[in-house]
Amino acid sequence: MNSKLTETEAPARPGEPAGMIRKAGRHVSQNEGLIFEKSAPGKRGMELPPLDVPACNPAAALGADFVRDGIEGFPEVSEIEVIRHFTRLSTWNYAIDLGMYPLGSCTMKYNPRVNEYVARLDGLATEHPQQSAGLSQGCLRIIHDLKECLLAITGMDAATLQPVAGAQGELAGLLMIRAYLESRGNPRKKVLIPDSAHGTNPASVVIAGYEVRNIRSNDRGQIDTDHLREFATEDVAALMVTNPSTLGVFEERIHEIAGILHERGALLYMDGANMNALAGIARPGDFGVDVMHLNLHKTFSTPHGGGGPGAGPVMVKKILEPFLPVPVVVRTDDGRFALDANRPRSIGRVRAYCGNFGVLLRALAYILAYGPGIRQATEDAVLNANYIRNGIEDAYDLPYKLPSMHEVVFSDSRQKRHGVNTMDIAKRLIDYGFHPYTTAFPLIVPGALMIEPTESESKEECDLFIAAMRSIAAEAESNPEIVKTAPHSTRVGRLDEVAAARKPILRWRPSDEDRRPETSAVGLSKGPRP
Amino acid sequence: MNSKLTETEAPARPGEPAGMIRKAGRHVSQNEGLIFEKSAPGKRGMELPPLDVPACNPAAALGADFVRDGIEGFPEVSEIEVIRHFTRLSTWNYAIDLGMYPLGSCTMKYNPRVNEYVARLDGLATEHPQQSAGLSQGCLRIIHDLKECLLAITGMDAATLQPVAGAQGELAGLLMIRAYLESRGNPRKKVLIPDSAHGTNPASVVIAGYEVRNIRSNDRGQIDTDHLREFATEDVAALMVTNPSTLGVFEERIHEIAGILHERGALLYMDGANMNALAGIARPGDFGVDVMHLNLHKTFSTPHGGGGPGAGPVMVKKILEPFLPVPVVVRTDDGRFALDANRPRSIGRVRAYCGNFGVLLRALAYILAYGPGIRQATEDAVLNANYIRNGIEDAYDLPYKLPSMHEVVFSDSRQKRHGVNTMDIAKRLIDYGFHPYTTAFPLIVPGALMIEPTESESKEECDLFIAAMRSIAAEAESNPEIVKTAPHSTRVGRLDEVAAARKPILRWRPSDEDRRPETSAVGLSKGPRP
Amino acid sequence: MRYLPKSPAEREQMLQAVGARSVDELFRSIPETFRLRAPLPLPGPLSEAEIIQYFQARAAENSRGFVSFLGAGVYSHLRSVVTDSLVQRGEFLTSYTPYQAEISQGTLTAIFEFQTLMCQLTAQEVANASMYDGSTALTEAALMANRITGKSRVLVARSVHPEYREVLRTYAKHTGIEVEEIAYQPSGELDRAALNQTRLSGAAALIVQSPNFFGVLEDVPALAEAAHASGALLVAGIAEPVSLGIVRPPAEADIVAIEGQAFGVPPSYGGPYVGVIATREKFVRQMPGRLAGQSADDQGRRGFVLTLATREQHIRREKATSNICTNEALYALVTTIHLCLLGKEGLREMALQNLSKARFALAELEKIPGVRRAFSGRFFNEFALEFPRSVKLINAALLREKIAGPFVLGRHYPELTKRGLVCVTETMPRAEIERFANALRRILETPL
Amino acid sequence: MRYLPKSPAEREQMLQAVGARSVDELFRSIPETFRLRAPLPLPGPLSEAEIIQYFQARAAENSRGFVSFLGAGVYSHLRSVVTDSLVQRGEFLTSYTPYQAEISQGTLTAIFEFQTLMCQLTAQEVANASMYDGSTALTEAALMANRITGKSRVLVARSVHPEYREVLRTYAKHTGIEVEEIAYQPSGELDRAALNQTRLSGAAALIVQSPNFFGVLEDVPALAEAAHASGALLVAGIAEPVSLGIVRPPAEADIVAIEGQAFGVPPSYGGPYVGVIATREKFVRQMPGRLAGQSADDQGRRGFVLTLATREQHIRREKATSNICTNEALYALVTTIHLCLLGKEGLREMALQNLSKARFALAELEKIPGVRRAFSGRFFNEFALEFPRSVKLINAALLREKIAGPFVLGRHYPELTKRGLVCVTETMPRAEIERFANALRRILETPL
Ligand SMILES: Cc1ncc(COP(=O)(O)O)c(C=O)c1O
Ligand SMILES: Cc1ncc(COP(=O)(O)O)c(C=O)c1O
Repeated sequence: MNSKLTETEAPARPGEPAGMIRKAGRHVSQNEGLIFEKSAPGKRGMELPPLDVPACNPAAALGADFVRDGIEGFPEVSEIEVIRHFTRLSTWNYAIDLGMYPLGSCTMKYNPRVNEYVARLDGLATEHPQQSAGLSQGCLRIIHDLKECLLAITGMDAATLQPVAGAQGELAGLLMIRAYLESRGNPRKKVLIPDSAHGTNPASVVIAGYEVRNIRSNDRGQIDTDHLREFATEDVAALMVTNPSTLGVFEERIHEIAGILHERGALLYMDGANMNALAGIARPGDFGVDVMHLNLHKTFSTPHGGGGPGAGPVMVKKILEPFLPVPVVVRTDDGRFALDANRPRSIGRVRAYCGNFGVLLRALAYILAYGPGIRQATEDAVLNANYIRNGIEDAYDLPYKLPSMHEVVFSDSRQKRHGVNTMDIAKRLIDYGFHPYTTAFPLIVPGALMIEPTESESKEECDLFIAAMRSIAAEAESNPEIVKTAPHSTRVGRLDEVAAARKPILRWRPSDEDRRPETSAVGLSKGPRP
Repeated sequence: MNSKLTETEAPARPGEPAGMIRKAGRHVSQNEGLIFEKSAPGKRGMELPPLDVPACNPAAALGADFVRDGIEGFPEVSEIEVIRHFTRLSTWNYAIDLGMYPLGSCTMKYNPRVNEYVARLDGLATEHPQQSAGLSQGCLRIIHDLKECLLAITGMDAATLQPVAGAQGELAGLLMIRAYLESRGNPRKKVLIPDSAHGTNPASVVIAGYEVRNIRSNDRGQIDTDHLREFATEDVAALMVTNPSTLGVFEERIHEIAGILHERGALLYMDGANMNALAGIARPGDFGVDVMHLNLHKTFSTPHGGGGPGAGPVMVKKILEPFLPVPVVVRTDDGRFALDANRPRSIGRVRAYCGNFGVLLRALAYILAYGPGIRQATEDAVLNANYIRNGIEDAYDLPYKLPSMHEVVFSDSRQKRHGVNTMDIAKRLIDYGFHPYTTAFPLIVPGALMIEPTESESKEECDLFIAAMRSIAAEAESNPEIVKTAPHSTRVGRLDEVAAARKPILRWRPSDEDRRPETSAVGLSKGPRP
Repeated sequence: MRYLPKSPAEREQMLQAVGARSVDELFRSIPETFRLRAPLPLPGPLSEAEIIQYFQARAAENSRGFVSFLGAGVYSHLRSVVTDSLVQRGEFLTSYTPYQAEISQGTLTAIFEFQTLMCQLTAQEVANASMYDGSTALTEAALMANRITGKSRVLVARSVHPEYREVLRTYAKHTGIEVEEIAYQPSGELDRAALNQTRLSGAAALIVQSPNFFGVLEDVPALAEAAHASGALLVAGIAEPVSLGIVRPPAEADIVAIEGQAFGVPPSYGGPYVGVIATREKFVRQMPGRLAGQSADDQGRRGFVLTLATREQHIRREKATSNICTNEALYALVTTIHLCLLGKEGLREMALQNLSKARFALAELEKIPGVRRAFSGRFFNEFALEFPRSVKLINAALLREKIAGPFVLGRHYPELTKRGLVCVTETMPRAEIERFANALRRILETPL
Repeated sequence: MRYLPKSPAEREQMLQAVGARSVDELFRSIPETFRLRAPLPLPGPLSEAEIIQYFQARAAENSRGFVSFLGAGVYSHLRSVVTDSLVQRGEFLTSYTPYQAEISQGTLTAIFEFQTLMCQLTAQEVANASMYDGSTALTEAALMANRITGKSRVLVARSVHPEYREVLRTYAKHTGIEVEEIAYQPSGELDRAALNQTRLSGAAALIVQSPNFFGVLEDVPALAEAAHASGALLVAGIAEPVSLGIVRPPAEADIVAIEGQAFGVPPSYGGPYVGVIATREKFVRQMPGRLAGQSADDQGRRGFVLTLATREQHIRREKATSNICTNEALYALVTTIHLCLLGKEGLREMALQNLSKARFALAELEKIPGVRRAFSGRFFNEFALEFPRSVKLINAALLREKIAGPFVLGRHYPELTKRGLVCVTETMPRAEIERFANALRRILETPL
């Protein structure tokens, strides 16, 4: 491993040749066991104010056989141990706050700190979803104001902010399409999905009770309209298109596509996960979209938090408004806000309460910060993607050549010749101080490198990324081994995912201690000396 | 460098021999230039609400020659760049939140998070020191409540919470001694200080207008009372004793020492920086101390924040009360609080306003959390120190054998034989995942290793420390080179302090860019390709 | 703009580098007709200070100054500032789903701990990395039961959270799942009589909640036995998991669907919360959602990875066990930190305080003429009361006392307009309970 | 106890390891008679929730709900939440003085940036890593001037912050430094007439503040010339450094002593704040406090270290340039982050807003019969007014309007009982200025 280390270490030194690792070095990092391995009877991390009423006897109150005793193996640790445990763990993560996170399709942009601040205000974080509308005017106003902003940005007519993720937005949107078609006599059977679509699209279609029919893209990565004409039969309910597509290219014939569907009584659903390429520039409502969802945790900067939470508002055209999920926030004549749950044609609820209010609130804070200037963010995002494309185009294969919007998708075909694939290149990027791009998606590009810098990256960071990608391309030829065995700079090397899936260990068990590979302090508690 | 690396890398592996590095590994770490190197005209990190009054012309308002133009070289960066810059920088620091920080005499203990929370409350952080007492009852009550707690812990009669650090407390205390002696006719000339004292003691003595006379400790590290009798002449104003001493041992004859001084009309000043060994166990007021200061940023857990802030309250016996700095917080008959600045015999002010209120507040929060249970913290602190002493006593030379209290001081004499000194051992500890102990202090121990774990360390962390110290002792014999060239796991190696002092570079200048050794992104902005 | 790290000059340089004369050129693939000319009609731009002002104004329009006895699925419990200060570390807050394990070990290790804690709490064998919330977790549990048993009818107790049942119906409707409701009995428990074999046989699952929406504990072992007797699974929903600190875990259930909000997550007007599904090892491959598993690198160092991904949409697409992708990871972390702080003793103590305070409150309220307990079943920290007049009227009067009164059961149970749900957790001071009782007495003494 | 990471069993094991039968044995070196038997009479122990309650109760006893026009050395300016979220990272908050450079590069790099920013702001050549605050920085500047010149008399303007002068006297008293005060003239500036050569000659330094305590700018270049002419140094104090965004820096001063609070540090009832001393390169070895300097490791990698430590107490003991050890590092970091966010344009804009708002306020207030400006000199964001009656009385009346009125100059200047200081920063909304003016008018219209 040292020879490789030398490679990754060396670049931190002065006078290095161009294309070596400039952005990252290595630094001492704390080991840490699992919290359960730090537990000892009697330690406490949180104490409660004394009980100010008579204590009751649980067995008497519930009946002996309804009472449980202490939870075996449950942690017993002190406050400082919890602080250290999670602080140490956190240092093993990469994050937007540390550098570029160019995951294609994920729009990892800066998460403004003020949004975290306002989300925690007393009077917002503290509000109970079951309290009366009269006591919730502030919350309802926030939901209403955000809805107005999103309608302006998308050019649609009505919206629900209840779905808590893009996938749930897809489901809600499809159910509205179904309800609409049903109301016109026939729900139809199929939903068309391009082969470049995200996995949640087909998965949502099934829950909405439709069959998935994949339609292929043409050699330019665009929807093949002839092909579409042929597939868009009478039993097709809708086409789910991602625009810009997951190739990062705009569907130039989107309006014609909408026409084809509408002629046949089908609707056009747009997956708006890539709205970061359009906000302030073009409105889906203008180019024929009937239903779409937004990912507030992408375009509108709410933090991903290691996988969630999100919010997936659905925007619709007038014809679909009657079918919105309940409740709907309405403004009464006296200017006050209310929740309308009495909507007979609604598809029903997709989630309890009003959705991820805390996420909606952050998205509104983000939009208010930009106002109409949100266009500038979009321009910078597209500029960054094109700058990176231009910077590495001669080093990587670009299967689809149409103009890039907010992201660009390369293929590893040139590196494959040296036995280096997209995953290897991605892992090697870690040594260069970057989070990898999205690998192996979209499926229509074999060995895809899907790169989305977002507007949050400076020219400096883009230049470093370009240099890193070029250097790795060079390594793939001169020293493929170092790429194939990357990363070399992390506290653990590539982990065996196959073994993990073959014999899944999905939880800690006391016995695990003994067979823990990495020594942790527990091994020591016996004391340092024999 | 690789052979060393192998040493430091290896231990992260399974099946390692005892005494190898268990606690730390290495992980990728972001490089980062200076903020000035990221500046570009027109970037903004903070925006202001629009001006809601007519804008005035500065030249007209101030006169042209009183106006300055833009500050040359001042940074222009965006919010996300600031977040990343300081987040990256922070990852280069070690901290209590990451692990044991056994700096002797510094009492690096856990800094409770709730203290940070309450210090920021609207109504506390927002209060203006010039507002009337009527509008400051909450703040005054906090100062008063803390004073009462500190008097209970120290067994003294009166106190000032104005000094903002231990050193300032020392000065205030010495000035009160002087004022008291002056009031009795003769301020006297000298202050006695043991050779084991902290550097601030003599430095403060000089500002108080006294001469320093050092008195030596006996071979047990205690004040030599015969020697003291001989030195405590009529022109001696006071003895400044640190108890427990900086050797971590209690001055067993402290009461006799007080007697000797009092007989001669001199006073006993106690440096209370080591109060973490006594809180809840013994009260200086009981064993003859006339004046003492506390370091709230040590014993009472307020965060050191990379060097400050602190607070150094001074506790005195009745006879010294008239001389307290102004203003003094008093409780009026109606139970309300006021500031009394009209005290003719006061030594005056040592700092504007009421001192570091934000630090005082945190210290009170800390004390309230423990209540009388603070004794348990003291017991654990002393237990940890003795446990570590016991764990490495056979590997390092212990010059003074008296029972240890909260800290223990070894010497590097055994390792010196192999050319390894206390600084080398300290640097090597970094590779083992620890912050070094205090080196080369106290001065009476040549090549001192001054170790203070505090009560915040678990048995697990103490065991890892013991194992690390034992392993380094072994390395000092088997492989002294690896110790002398440590640390090997940090992003920069040992820095040349001599060169830094010979030609001091104390600020960034535009021209520096060119001669910056470590490449940073700026080197890249020219673009990645030739 | 402060969020954008580019100077005008840098934009120019970059445009030149890509060979574009103007930024508009970058959007040339969007048909001219669809390109906006006018700026969007959006409020702003606002400085940070103005954003704070806007939200402080909104906060002042809500329930500040009111004391609330609402539970009904969302519970106010003590939270430590430690949790919030840790989850706000950028390394946790601003990272993505840990697909790249080598630089996501922080998140992955925490998820593994979360899964373990959830198993310990529920006495189940495996738990996932989180679902959206309790309502979708319960719904996905039903779909999961359907996949496991191949049967399409599910029985759900009417005492399950009404909004959870609405979500279940929405999802069930077009997946060919038939939802049948089972009545409750006077005790507030599920009506065992209504649960005859004929209804059970052929059912994929019996779905209950405990404590149920009325705050009443269901007899999980007995219900499991009944369900299993006719080949149905028992799905147990838990909306108030603090109860697990003192109440027997649903070990006999086949699938447990949890709403984790009570473990340190603020009410935040309905979300984000954190759902979880826990179940038996043998059902793991039918589970929705992500799973973290233990593995090792080529040098045997322990590490964690996302595993069994072949269940998920990004691999299986229309054949996936669910369409969930983004989940509630950050709140799973909140829950994990909160439970580590609380620990074994702390969780039990908190549960005991809830048990005690709820009983104290019930005793105080039952002293009021005309007020009596509505259901006789066992309860944890929430109970229903029967009032001499409609709860709506009572609440209107309570508002004047700055009290957000009982949850109006009539909203979802037409037959229960005079019944209201009262929740009392450890955060409710005795004095406020007494103030509530006195206010209620006064209100009921004044004739309509 | 939640802060202590030991179980009872672990304590036992450790006691055994050290061969102690009981914990008391560890304290055997403390004479029996001095060992406490009874527990200390302290309040507590309190849980986290109770601690928060205690401090919230205290917060409610202060000035919440009042609008304040107080400056007088402490200034309310906009702060970004970004600053606070960064300084709360444990790596900054819970680290010690960076003596061990290899694992303190974060702190050291930030200090180096702080020193640079302070030099840029003051147009001086070197700045230190921080002093306690403005009052001690100014005092240490005087002691420093004394060391540099070998002269023992310092002249200090009466228009310097009164509490700063008090601190100066306390420190000067026994270090053999004689402090002489120089009067102010009607303009509020230092009285140049009183500053004749005889007084200046033999003086170590002339000490002024600009803007001074009356909010008036001093003519630093002219004063420097006068001081230098008779071999004295000019020490310039700056208590409102936001002025440096628009006002000419004190380039001609030999030592500049700053109070940095205005750069993002909350008022916090008096501290912690952050002082700084900036000066000429040639005086650096006489400077008090820590200094960070650039260096490199054996591979030429840039790094920073604490340097020139031979000035400091831990090396030089009684011969040190000061007794300062712990400083205000965390607030130097706050200031650094705040200034990086504000940046070149932001700082200038903020200064301009202060300039404009103060002038708007003055105009509004001068419209009130009997109210006139007290000093004619140039001012930044603070000015003194002359009232027809004592400021004390006026403030008493303003309190009823929820306004914390002008600072009572009479407190420190017996001759100025009818004068009050008004400060208006960018944080003061126009509406509040107008409310203040109207309230004041009403008050003065009602006869005593
Ligand atoms: C193109 C696209 N569609 C849909 C989704 C699903 O959104 P979510 O993860 O919020 O369910 C994503 C994000 O993962 C996506 O990138
Ligand atoms: C024993 C001792 N005395 C005095 C001091 C000085 O305290 P401060 O640094 O707060 O001025 C210290 C701390 O550095 C110390 O350890």
